[in-house]
Amino acid sequence: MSAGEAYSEEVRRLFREAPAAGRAAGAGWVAAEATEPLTGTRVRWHLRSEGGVITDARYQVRGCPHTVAAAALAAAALKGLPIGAAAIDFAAIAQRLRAPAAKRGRFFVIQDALHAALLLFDAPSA
Amino acid sequence: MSAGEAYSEEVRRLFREAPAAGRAAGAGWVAAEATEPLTGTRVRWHLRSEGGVITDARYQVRGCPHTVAAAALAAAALKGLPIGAAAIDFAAIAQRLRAPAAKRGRFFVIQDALHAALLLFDAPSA
Amino acid sequence: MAGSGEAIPRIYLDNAATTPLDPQVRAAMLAALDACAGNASAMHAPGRRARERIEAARADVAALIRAPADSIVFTSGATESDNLAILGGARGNRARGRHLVSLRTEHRAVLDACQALEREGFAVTLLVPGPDGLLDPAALAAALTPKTTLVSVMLVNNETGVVQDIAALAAVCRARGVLVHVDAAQAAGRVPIDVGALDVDLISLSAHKVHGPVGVGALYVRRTPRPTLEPLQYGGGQEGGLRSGSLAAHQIAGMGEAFRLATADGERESARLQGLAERLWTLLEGLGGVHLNGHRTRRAPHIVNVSFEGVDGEALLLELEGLIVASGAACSAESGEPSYVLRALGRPDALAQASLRFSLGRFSTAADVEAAATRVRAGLTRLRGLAPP
Amino acid sequence: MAGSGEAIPRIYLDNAATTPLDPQVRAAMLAALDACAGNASAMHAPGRRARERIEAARADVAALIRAPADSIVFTSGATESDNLAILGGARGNRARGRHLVSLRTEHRAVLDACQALEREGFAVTLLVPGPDGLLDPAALAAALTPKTTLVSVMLVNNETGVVQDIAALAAVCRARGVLVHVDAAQAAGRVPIDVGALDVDLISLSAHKVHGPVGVGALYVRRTPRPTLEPLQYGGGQEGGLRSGSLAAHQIAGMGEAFRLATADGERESARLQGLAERLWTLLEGLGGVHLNGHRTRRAPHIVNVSFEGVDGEALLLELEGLIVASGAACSAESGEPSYVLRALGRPDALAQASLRFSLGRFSTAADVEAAATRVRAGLTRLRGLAPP
Ligand SMILES: Cc1ncc(COP(=O)(O)O)c(C=O)c1O
Ligand SMILES: Cc1ncc(COP(=O)(O)O)c(C=O)c1O
Repeated sequence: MSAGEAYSEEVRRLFREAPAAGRAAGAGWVAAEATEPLTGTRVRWHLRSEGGVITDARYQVRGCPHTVAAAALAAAALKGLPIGAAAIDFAAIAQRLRAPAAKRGRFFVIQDALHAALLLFDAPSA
Repeated sequence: MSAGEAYSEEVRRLFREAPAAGRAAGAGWVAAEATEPLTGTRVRWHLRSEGGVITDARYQVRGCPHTVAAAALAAAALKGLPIGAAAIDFAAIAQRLRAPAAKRGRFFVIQDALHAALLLFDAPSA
Repeated sequence: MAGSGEAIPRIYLDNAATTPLDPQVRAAMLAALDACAGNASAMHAPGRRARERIEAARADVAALIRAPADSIVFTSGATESDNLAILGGARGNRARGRHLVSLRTEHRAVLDACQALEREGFAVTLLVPGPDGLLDPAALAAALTPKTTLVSVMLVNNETGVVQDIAALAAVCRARGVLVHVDAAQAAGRVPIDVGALDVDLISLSAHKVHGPVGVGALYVRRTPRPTLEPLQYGGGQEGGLRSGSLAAHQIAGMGEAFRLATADGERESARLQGLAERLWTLLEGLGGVHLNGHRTRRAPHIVNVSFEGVDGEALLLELEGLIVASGAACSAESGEPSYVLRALGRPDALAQASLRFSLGRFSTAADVEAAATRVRAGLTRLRGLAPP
Repeated sequence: MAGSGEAIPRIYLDNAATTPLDPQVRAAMLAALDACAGNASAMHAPGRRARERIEAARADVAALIRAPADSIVFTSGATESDNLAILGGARGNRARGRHLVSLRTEHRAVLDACQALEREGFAVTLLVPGPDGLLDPAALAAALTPKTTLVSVMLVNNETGVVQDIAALAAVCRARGVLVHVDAAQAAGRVPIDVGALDVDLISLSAHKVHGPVGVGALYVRRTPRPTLEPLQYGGGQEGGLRSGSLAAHQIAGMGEAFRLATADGERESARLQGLAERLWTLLEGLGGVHLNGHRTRRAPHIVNVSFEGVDGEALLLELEGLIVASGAACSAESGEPSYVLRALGRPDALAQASLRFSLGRFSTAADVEAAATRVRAGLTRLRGLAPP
C-alpha cells in the first residue's frame, strides 16, 4: 500500500484544499468538539443556522487524510439542511472516498462532534 | 578443489608425458599386474633385468593422475636397483606428488604389481 | 593430450550445473537494480516500482509452468525451495503423519532435507528407481502408508536427465491425500511443465539453470487445496508469510526475464538441444565401450551422461581440461563423493566414476558438440592406450 | 501544502529501510556477474574465479566487524541471519534448555522467529527496555534462568537508532554460558563493531543497509567456542554445512564491496552523518511540540526519530509526499501496524503514530536535511492550523 494507492484523487484533493476548514464565531454560530484518544483524532464543528436551517459549516480537524476529506464533504452537505434533519450519510461518504474499514470508525468522531453541535442549536437560549 | 589446485605441476607433467609408459617383452623381461576393482585401478609392470639388476621398467596403468605419476616416478627409480632390493618408497612419492590421503591407497596397486613382477625374476626358470 | 586450461579453448558443456547469464537477463537485472533503489515493502515511489517489477516477474515465472501468478513464492534458489517444500510440508502436516517418500536419485537438497526430518522423528522411505532411472508408480503406491504426508520426486534428474512420469506418480498420491513435491530445477526451460496436467502441490524452480542469476528461485504452491507449509524463516511476512525477508527486485527481475525467455523460446530450443544431444551421443557411441546413463528416450534434451569403459574418471577429466563437463569421479565435487545417482542405477563404482555429464544450454553450438567429441576421442584413445589390455 | 509525488523533488531519508546502491558496489556486482558464469561449487575455471571472489568478499565482510573470515556465513539477508541464529541456536541447543530472552523492540525477524519457537514449545521472555530504549544489564540478568540458552539483542534499533551496550549485556550471558545473538543490520557502517570487544556468538548483517544489494546478508558465527546451530536448509553443505545452496557470487561480491567501502570510510562517514543528524534535530526541535524518540546520546548517527504533537501521523506523511521517510502511522507498513517499538518505549498511541523516522545515508547531504526540515515546518504548520486548538 503506497500513498498513491491508499488515497483516491478526491481524498487527496479534499485533504490538500480542505474547503471550508477553519473556525467561526458570532451570531448564530455554535461550536462543539469530539475526540478519539487512541488515534488522537479530534474534530470541532462550527455551525451557523438561520430559521432552523444550517447556513454555514466549518470544521477543525486533526485526523488522517480520509477524516479530513470526510469532514469537508460533510460540511458541504450540511448547508441548507434543517437542523432537525441534519443527518449525514457517513457510510456513503466512506464508500465515495474508498475509505478502508479501519478508517470508517474515525468518521464517528466527525459525527459525534456534529451531534454535539446540533444539540447546541436546540438549547433553550436558541 | 579444482583441477588446477588438485594436481601439482609435477603430477600434471608426469600424467601428460607418462615417461616410460608402455609394454615390452622379450629376453629378460617379465610382466605382472594388480587390480583394485572398486576404483578400477589397474597397473601392469614390465621389468627387464640383467645380472640381478633392473635395467628397464615400463608400466601400463589405468588410474587417476596421481597413480600415473607415481608409476612414472617408480619406473625411473627402479632402473639400476638390484632385484633383491628393488624397494620403492611410495610414502616419499606420495609426499612428493602431494597426493591426498584417499589417493595413497591406490599406490598399493602399483606396489602389488611390482612385487608380483619381481617374484617372476626369482622364479626357477630365471 | 592433457594441456593447461589456459591454452586450450574452453568448451562449456556444464549447463546442468549452472547456465551462463543471458544478456537480456543481465539487462533486466540492471534495469531493476538501477530503478528499484527502494525496499519493496516500504511506502514510497521506488518501493512501488520494485513491487511492480516483482509482480511482473511472478507472472513470468508462473507462465512457464502454466500456474496462476499468486501461486509463486520467491526464494533464494531451488535448494531453499526444496527445503521449504519438504521441511515445511512435513512439519506443517506433522499431526497427520510422519512418513515421507522420495528417491535415492534426488538432488542433495531433497535428500539432506529428508535426513534432517529423520533426526526430527520422521520416517523416510527412499525408493530405488529402475536401472533406467524411472520410478514405477506401482512401487510408489506400495511405499505409501496411512502416515505418509508428502512425496518428493524430481521431474528431470540433474545427473542423467531422466524424466519421471510425474502425472502418473502424482495420481497415486492424490488418491491417498498425500502432498506431492516436484523438484523441477532441471526441467524448467528444457521440458514442458503444466501444473494442471501434473496435478502436484509444490514445484521447486531455480533461475540459474535457465540462464538467470544464481541466488534466486521459486516455489510453486498450489492454491486449492492449499498445502499447509511451515515457513523456514519468519519476520516481515513477505510472500504470504511463507518466506519473510526483503525481496531482491533485481534478482527476481532476472528470474522473471529468464523464465519469460524460456517460455517464449521453449519448444524450438528444446528441439535444438535434442538435436545437439543426439549428435553428441552418436559421436560418443562410435568410440566404443561407452554406455548412456538413464533411460534412452524418456530424458530431457540437455543432458547426455556417459560412462566410459577402460579409463579412470579423474584421469579422463584432467585429460579433457578445457572441456567443462561434470564427472562422476570423486574429485569432481567439493563433497568428494562419487556419483550416488549412477550407483543407485546399478552402475559399478569403477564405471560410475568413469562417467561424464555433458549438458547443453542456449549458448551451446553444433561446433561445441563436434569439438567436445573430438577431444573425448583423443583423450580416451590416449588413456586406453596407457592402460593394460 | 501536499502535492503529488511526481511534481515535488524527492528527498530520500529512508536509509534505515534500504540504502541506494553505491556505484562501486554496482560495478563489483557486474564484474562478478560477468566473470563468474560458473557455479561456485563446481570444478572448473569460472567456478574457481567465483570462489575466489566469494572468499575475498568474506574477508571484507569480516573486516568490518574485526572477525576472522572463516566466521562469516553468507545468507540471503539479515532476516535469514536472524532466523538462522535464533531458530538454529535454540533448536541446536534444545537439549540444554528451552528458554530464550529478547526485547520487545527487536526487529520483526527476531520477534517472529521467537514466536515460532514458542509454538515449538520454547519459552520466550521479551523484556521491555527503558523509555530511552536501553536495556539494563541487571534486568537481563534477572530474566536468565538455568534453562536459558540464547539471548538476542540488537546493536542499533532500526526505528530509534538507540545503541545497546552489548558488551555489558553479553558479559551477563557469558557468565551463565548463554549464547548471545546480536542483530547488527542497522549498525554496520554506522557504528564501530568489534566482535572481540563485544564478545558475542552470533551477529546478523545485511548488505542493503550499507549501500549493497538487497537479498544477501551474513551471519557471524564465533569460531571458539563454536555455537551449535541447526541449519534452516540443507543440501550441498555449502558454508560449512550451515547454509546449503549455490552461492550467488555477484550478490556476495556486492556485499563484500559495500562492507569494504564502509570499513574504509566508516569513521569519517559516521561523523558526517552525526553532524547532519544533529542539524536535522536542531531544526525540528525548533518547530516546538516535538519529541526525540530514544536515548539522547546513545544512538547511531543515521537515525532521527521524532514524534510531533498536534498532528495525525498519516496526514503528516501525505502532507510530506516526496519526502521519503518512515512513519509510525499504521498506513506506513504493509503490515498495517502502528510502531510497536515506540509503544514499547511508552509513547502514547497518538504520539507514536505521529512520528517520523528520518534516516541518513552516504548520499544524504546538508541540503537534503535543510529541505526536509523546511518541508516538515510547512506541513506541520498547515496541519496544526487545521486542527482544533
Ligand atoms: C535438481 C536440482 N535441484 C536443486 C538444485 C539446487 O538449486 P539452487 O542452486 O538454485 O539452490 C539443483 C542445482 O544444483 C538441481 O539440479
Ligand atoms: C534491525 C534489522 N534486522 C533485520 C532486518 C532484515 O534485513 P533484510 O532486509 O536483509 O532481511 C532489518 C531490515 O529491515 C533490520 O533493520
